[in-house]
Amino acid sequence: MAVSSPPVYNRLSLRQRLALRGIDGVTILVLPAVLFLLAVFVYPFIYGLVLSFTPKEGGMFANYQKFFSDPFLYDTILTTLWLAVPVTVISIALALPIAFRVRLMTRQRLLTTILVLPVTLGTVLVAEGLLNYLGPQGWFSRTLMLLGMIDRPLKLTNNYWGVFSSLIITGFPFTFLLTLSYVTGIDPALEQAAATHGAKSWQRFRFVLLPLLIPGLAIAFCLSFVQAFAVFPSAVLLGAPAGPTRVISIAAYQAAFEQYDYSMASAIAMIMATVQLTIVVAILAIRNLFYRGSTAGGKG
Amino acid sequence: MIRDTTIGAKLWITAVWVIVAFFIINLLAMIATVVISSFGTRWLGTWLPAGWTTKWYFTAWAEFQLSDVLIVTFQIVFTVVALSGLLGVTAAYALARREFPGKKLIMLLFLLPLLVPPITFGIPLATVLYQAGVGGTFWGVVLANLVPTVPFVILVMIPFIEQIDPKVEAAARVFGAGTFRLFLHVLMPMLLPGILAALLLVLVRTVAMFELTFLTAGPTSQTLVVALYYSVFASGVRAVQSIDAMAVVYMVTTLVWLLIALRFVNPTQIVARAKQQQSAA
Amino acid sequence: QGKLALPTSPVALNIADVAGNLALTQKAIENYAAAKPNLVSKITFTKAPAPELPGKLKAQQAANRLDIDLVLTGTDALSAGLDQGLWVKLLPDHSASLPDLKAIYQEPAHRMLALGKDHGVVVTYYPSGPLLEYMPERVKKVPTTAEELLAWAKENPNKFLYARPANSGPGRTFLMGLPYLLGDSDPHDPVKGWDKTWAYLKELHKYIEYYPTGTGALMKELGEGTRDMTVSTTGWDINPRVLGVVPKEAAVAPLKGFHWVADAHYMCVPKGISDEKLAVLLDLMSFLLTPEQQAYTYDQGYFYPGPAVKDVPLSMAPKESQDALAEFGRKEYADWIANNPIEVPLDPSAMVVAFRRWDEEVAGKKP
Amino acid sequence: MLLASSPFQEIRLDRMSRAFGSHNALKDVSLSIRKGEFIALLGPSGCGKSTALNCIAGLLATTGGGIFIDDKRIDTLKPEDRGFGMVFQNYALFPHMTVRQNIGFGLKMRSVAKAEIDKRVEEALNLVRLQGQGHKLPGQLSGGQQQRVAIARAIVIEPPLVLMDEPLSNLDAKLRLEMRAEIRRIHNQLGATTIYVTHDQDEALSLADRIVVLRDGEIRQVGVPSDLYERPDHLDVAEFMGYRNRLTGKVVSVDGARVSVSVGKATLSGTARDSLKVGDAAVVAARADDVEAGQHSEHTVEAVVETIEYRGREFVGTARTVEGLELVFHAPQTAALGSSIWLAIDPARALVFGA
Amino acid sequence: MLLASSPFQEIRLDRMSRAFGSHNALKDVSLSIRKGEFIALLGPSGCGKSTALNCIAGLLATTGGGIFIDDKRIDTLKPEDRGFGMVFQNYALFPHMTVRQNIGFGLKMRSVAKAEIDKRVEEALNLVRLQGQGHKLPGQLSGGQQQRVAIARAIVIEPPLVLMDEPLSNLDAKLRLEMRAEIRRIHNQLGATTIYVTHDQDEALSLADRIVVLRDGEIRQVGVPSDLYERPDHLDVAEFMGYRNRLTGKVVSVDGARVSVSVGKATLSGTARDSLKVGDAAVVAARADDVEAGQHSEHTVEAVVETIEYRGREFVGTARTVEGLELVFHAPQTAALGSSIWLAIDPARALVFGA
Ligand SMILES: Nc1ncnc2c1ncn2[C@@H]1O[C@H](COP(=O)(O)OP(=O)(O)OP(=O)(O)O)[C@@H](O)[C@H]1O
Ligand SMILES: Nc1ncnc2c1ncn2[C@@H]1O[C@H](COP(=O)(O)OP(=O)(O)OP(=O)(O)O)[C@@H](O)[C@H]1O
Ligand SMILES: NCCCCNCCCN
Ligand SMILES: [Mg+2]
Ligand SMILES: [Mg+2]
Repeated sequence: MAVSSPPVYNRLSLRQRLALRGIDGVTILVLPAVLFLLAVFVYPFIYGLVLSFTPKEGGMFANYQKFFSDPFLYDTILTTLWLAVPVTVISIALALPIAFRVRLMTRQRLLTTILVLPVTLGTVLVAEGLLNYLGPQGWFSRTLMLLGMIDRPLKLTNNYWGVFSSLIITGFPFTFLLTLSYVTGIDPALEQAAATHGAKSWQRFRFVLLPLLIPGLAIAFCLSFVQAFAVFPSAVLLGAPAGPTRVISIAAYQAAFEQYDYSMASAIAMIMATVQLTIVVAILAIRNLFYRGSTAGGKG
Repeated sequence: MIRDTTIGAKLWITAVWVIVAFFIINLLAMIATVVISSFGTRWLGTWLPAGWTTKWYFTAWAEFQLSDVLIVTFQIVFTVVALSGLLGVTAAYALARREFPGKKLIMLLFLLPLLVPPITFGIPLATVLYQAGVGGTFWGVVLANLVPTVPFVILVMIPFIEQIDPKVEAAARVFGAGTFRLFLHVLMPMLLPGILAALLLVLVRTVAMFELTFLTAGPTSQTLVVALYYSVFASGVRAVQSIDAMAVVYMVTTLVWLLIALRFVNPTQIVARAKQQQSAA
Repeated sequence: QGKLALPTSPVALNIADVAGNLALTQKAIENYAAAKPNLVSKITFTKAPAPELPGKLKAQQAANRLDIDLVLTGTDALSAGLDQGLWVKLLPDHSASLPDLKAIYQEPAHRMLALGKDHGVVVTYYPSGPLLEYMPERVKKVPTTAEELLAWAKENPNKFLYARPANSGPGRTFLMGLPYLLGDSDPHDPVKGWDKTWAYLKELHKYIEYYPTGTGALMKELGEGTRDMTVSTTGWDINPRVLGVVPKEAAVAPLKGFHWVADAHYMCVPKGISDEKLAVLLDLMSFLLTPEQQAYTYDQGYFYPGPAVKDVPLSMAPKESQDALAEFGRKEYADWIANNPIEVPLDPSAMVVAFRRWDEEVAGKKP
Repeated sequence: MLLASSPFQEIRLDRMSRAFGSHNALKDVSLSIRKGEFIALLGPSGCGKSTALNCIAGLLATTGGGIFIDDKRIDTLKPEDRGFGMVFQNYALFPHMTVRQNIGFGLKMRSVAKAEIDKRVEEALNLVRLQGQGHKLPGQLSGGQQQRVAIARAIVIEPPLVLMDEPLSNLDAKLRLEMRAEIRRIHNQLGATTIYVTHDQDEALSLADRIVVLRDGEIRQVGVPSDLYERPDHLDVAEFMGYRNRLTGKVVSVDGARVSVSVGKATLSGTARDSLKVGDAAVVAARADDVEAGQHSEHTVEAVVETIEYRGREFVGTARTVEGLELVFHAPQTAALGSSIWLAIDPARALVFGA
Repeated sequence: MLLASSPFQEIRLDRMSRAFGSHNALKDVSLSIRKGEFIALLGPSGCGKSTALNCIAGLLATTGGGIFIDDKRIDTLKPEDRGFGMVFQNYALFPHMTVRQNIGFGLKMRSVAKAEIDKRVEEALNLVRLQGQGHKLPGQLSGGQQQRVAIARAIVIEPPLVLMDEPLSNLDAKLRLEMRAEIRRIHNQLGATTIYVTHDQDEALSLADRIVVLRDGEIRQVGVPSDLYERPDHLDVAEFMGYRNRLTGKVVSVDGARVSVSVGKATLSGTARDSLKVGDAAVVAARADDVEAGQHSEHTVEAVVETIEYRGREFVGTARTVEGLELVFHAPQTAALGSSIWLAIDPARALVFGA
């Protein structure tokens, strides 16, 4: 019966057509943040980008050429990844099971507070504390020696492990807080359904909880990676910044604030951003392969 | 929720708790060394300092006019947290709920400030802010700090919002809640754990944001981190104890907020809590 | 050019310290404010790490909105500012508003003034180092020459430590003092004239565990007993012992035939300042260079001795200074200062090159 | 502005359509609903009932057609501006609010005074028999209790149009009857207009002024309950309305609306719903109620009992004819499985459609 | 070890209890279920049906009593080790898996080979009439479609015990009947044991071997369907089983099980379900089906018609007696609202309880 009558509404209103493309009152909410960044960030960013292509001497790409031809500079990328990736992976790997335990606790607040505590410490306190605590005269080695487990102090500061520990201490609470909140956002009915259908705890985790957590974990991974990748003060204070923990920020910092070569510093910063962007985009792409959406299991 | 009781599961649980305990013990010991040191006269290769004093706090307090600095720090941090929450959560909502052309580009725009170190854009950003007349003022510092925090909130919040069943939102709309009241009465309470987590981290990051704050702060808008970094990095002699005292002041500044926040909001979500009571009761 | 006119109503000043100089001069500056209420209404002090300051000034100057009026700095930010043209040229343009510097400065301080390239005025000066600092109960045979130092380090691996020169006064002084000790061809040319120095440092590097990025961390290790010996300066010898970071018993020793490599703090004025304020600042500088005010710079030995101008005996210093120096000071210093040559440090651009070479060729090498 | 305050005369769906990708969940649905009407939407699972309600509520954008209230086009209006009430199929309760807060939500959004809210919420709680449960969170309620909260939340705002998506599906028979009566009473009392999705024919028949039968996103028939029950227009509507028995045969005689069809060895008659002539293939459709075991005759069909179920005062069985057709029948007593019986179809109630 | 592999003879609930805070959702529920039995759990909304299923499935800890399979205590076992299948009242589908993956989940957990999984999932899809929907995510399905996925997911693993919580509540009548038949067929075919929660009496009566009626967390009656339908033990069970009419009066005569009660001016008789003697207060309970409009006599009650509803082949009305009691009755024709009628109650079907 509808076939014969001519369609009157085949032209939808502009508003409806926009809505079908996903643009409506809700979409507009993104505007304030976009406008803010356009106003305050984009110009400085482009300035920095252009600056990186206008080196103190040499052609447009001189800074980049210099960076990639000098192992003293390009090695920093690997050094940094060698810190940031393990730290991020370990933080997530620790945060997940702990979040799963904490979620079951009835009095979770105290534990959560303690676990999250390190975010308040600041890099300086952590650096000072670790230098002191893990240092050759610190309580850690002293205790182990007292217990007779070692006979001379462990070397845990001013090397890779010092920076590593401080990144874990400051990075873990961050990942934990996010993970805990993402974990508890999943409808417990789904886990129950999985269990009833025979899934063991590992299988429930693997097939039901993890896939639902991936979007959140991906973001937590990216943010904590980005944070670890930009490590600076603790690499300086706790590491051996001339060698094993000469991270890329140090190179950028030295270019900017010791050699006052802002152009080179911008180039290094751009390289940093590119490396991170590559990893972040890869992670977010993986995230998009997974289900994203409500983690409610049904009605009610 | 389901609890496991097999041997393997018990081992696993024990392992998790052992790790947690190891982490906490070392963490608390580490904090304790700093606190103890900040109250010590001298502490040279022994279990405890030779004597006790509070002078490091008094000298730091006077040297850096900490009462002013702390007030400014609180004001700035509070403003940044509030504004990034406002801008970030709304934008995250749009990004979580809608697919629209250009979304990828916008996501890139939100990613960049987190990826690009402030060295690159800090100086031109400060220039822009000074040109606009806000450089060196309270608002200059706030605006500069918002550059990385707004994107941060957006990224953290997107998965939280995606977790919420859109039907619940639909119900709120049908019953007359416009976007604003939808946020106020439905989304906010459900997102509270996420918002708490995001804002807490924003707070911490803002308190810690040295470069952007330093570059845009005037004589009266310096925050604590500038003083702290000065005491650590400035040339000249400085006693470790006095750095430790500054570090403790810094910690307390953020710790207060953490405690307040966790006092009022549980980072676990309401849905889970209601259902958890069910199995725990 | 004549004297600038002083303002008719008092101005507010913001002084940024990036060198820790206020510890030496803040009292004097406050004295000025108290003495000249007709010129200054208020002085605020800002403390900042040195490296970032030029960036901040650049941003302000690019936007034409300056809110820092005077910078107290070491040679690092001084030269960065010179490089980037941040400072107002003071000499001889405003000589009329300042005392006769050549006449009042101690001779080495006047040489240090040259590093300011007419854009900075020395406010405090000290001969610095290099000196060896060690724990007497653990170092029985104290090296007296550079070679003995190397030998000692070899015998006691990881017990000798010095900090990264770019971040450490003592480290830098050691680096710049070595060419004199080793008899290098041109102590002012780290590229061509330091062959012995570089070879020496590379050899020494084998026995050094790592390089702290700051003298504070270094002194802590010495104090705790993790290390036995390091390089130091007069200020770094006295002040940490006053503060309790290093035990009072720590001892210092000179190496035979060493030259002091001096250090100084400067007063610089960023471009973009109003003439009125500049006039007040010049007046303030003059005030700070009077012997009465210079006497404050003895402090607690932080920049020992401290005064840049002549004829400021310790007895003029405040009582606390005198007490601290009586307990922790060293009689030998007067003698050593009198009997060893005092050199100015490297030119800033040469210094950057030296740092970079050190980073890459000494510290960057895998042991 | 909420429409709640502006009463209307008519709601009109004009070729309303909705596609999900290539799948048309609603196709050109046109319907006029008068103020005060109680409309039941009926149709098989997945036919587009919820989609239709969601479009009317403004929760799903239509991809074609328009929705009008009187002459005002409303499909461009945001849901919160339409001022309707809705019971969601999945309840969609606010998990962080107590039962009381859930129910009071719409009133709060309408800025009703606190005291008034409390009063009306309390009334609504009584209405849905949830006295004393007001302080609980939805997660602490049983399925049926949650559903009742959803009902209370929708009607407490006394909306001019109420949309209900299977609101009673999780309630027991007794409560369902009571709630059904309450819903109708409130509908009458408020003079509201109601669109009610149900899968329960009984509910549709007893509650609705008109029933709309959907299938594959299209309206198949609209009519008063007795029309649909007794005079379905299409075989599929008939099937859906409970004409579970379908016997295919050839028309042997046509006498006005009365048609006889030969099915196997039997000749069955019924009322024609399509225009048929002798020789046409036709389907005789009959409800289980209208098929009873009887004596062998030319109007009865022989079949073998396959299942027999207790249904309270009677039995319902299935039996298979020699042609392999399954018939559902009612019987006052049980019958032995595997026994042969003769089934008679009440010609007054059987319908005949073209095949 | 999954119990699925070990068939059992009996499941026994021994004083199973569950409290939520101070609220006892289940109180001392004791029941023996034989292998192969089909048990229906019936009871008003909120009476504890879902709680009971959840306890049996191991999703809720019991707070008292035990659950045994043969003589093995299983209430300490984890849900995944019980090897049951379950259809959740709220479906609890995995939102990130397609329909096919959802259904195949249990098989995958049992490490069934991929090809076998595919085959059985395909069969299950056909069974629940979701051919061609296998690739969709639950969020893209209608309510009824989701419910069918939940059913398929539970039965595809062919568990020894299947728990179903109102599995058909969101399906239309036609599909419900079909699915009901399938569920029973599968039950028989697998020789499985089934515990089936429903609010639909018809379903319970036709499917179950035994029906368990719960109320406020307690078992009120257990019996075969006809017991419950015809011989409820308690007035509340009777009410729940559809005895909607309750007339209070005094016993005037007792003749074996046959009791007469004077109600207002009428004398009604029925079968006694409690031991009664002349003069006792008593309640006559009758289904709406058994109350019909008739002639004035001493066995009929006068009442004024208040509502009348179309119900397909007949009408259902309510009428109020002079004493103010409401009666529900069936009538072949409609009746004028407000008119007086005489209602007769079939004595063979009326029950009499002590008041
Ligand atoms: N987590 C909880 N906290 C408190 N009370 C609860 C909780 N869960 C259920 N209840 C209560 O326990 C009782 C039994 O609930 P249950 O879900 O078993 O009911 P049901 O018989 O399945 O009802 P329905 O037919 O409505 O689904 C209800 O009164 C309910 O409110
Ligand atoms: N988001 C979606 N994406 C794709 N298809 C969808 C989506 N939502 C619904 N559908 C499809 O549209 C059709 C109509 O769905 P709708 O929910 O309206 O059915 P319904 O009539 O309410 O069924 P039920 O009685 O089972 O609830 C179904 O076939 C469903 O699979
Ligand atoms: N010299 C002060 C140290 C400032 C620390 N900046 C952190 C840089 C991170 N890229
Ligand atoms: Mg639906
Ligand atoms: Mg239930």
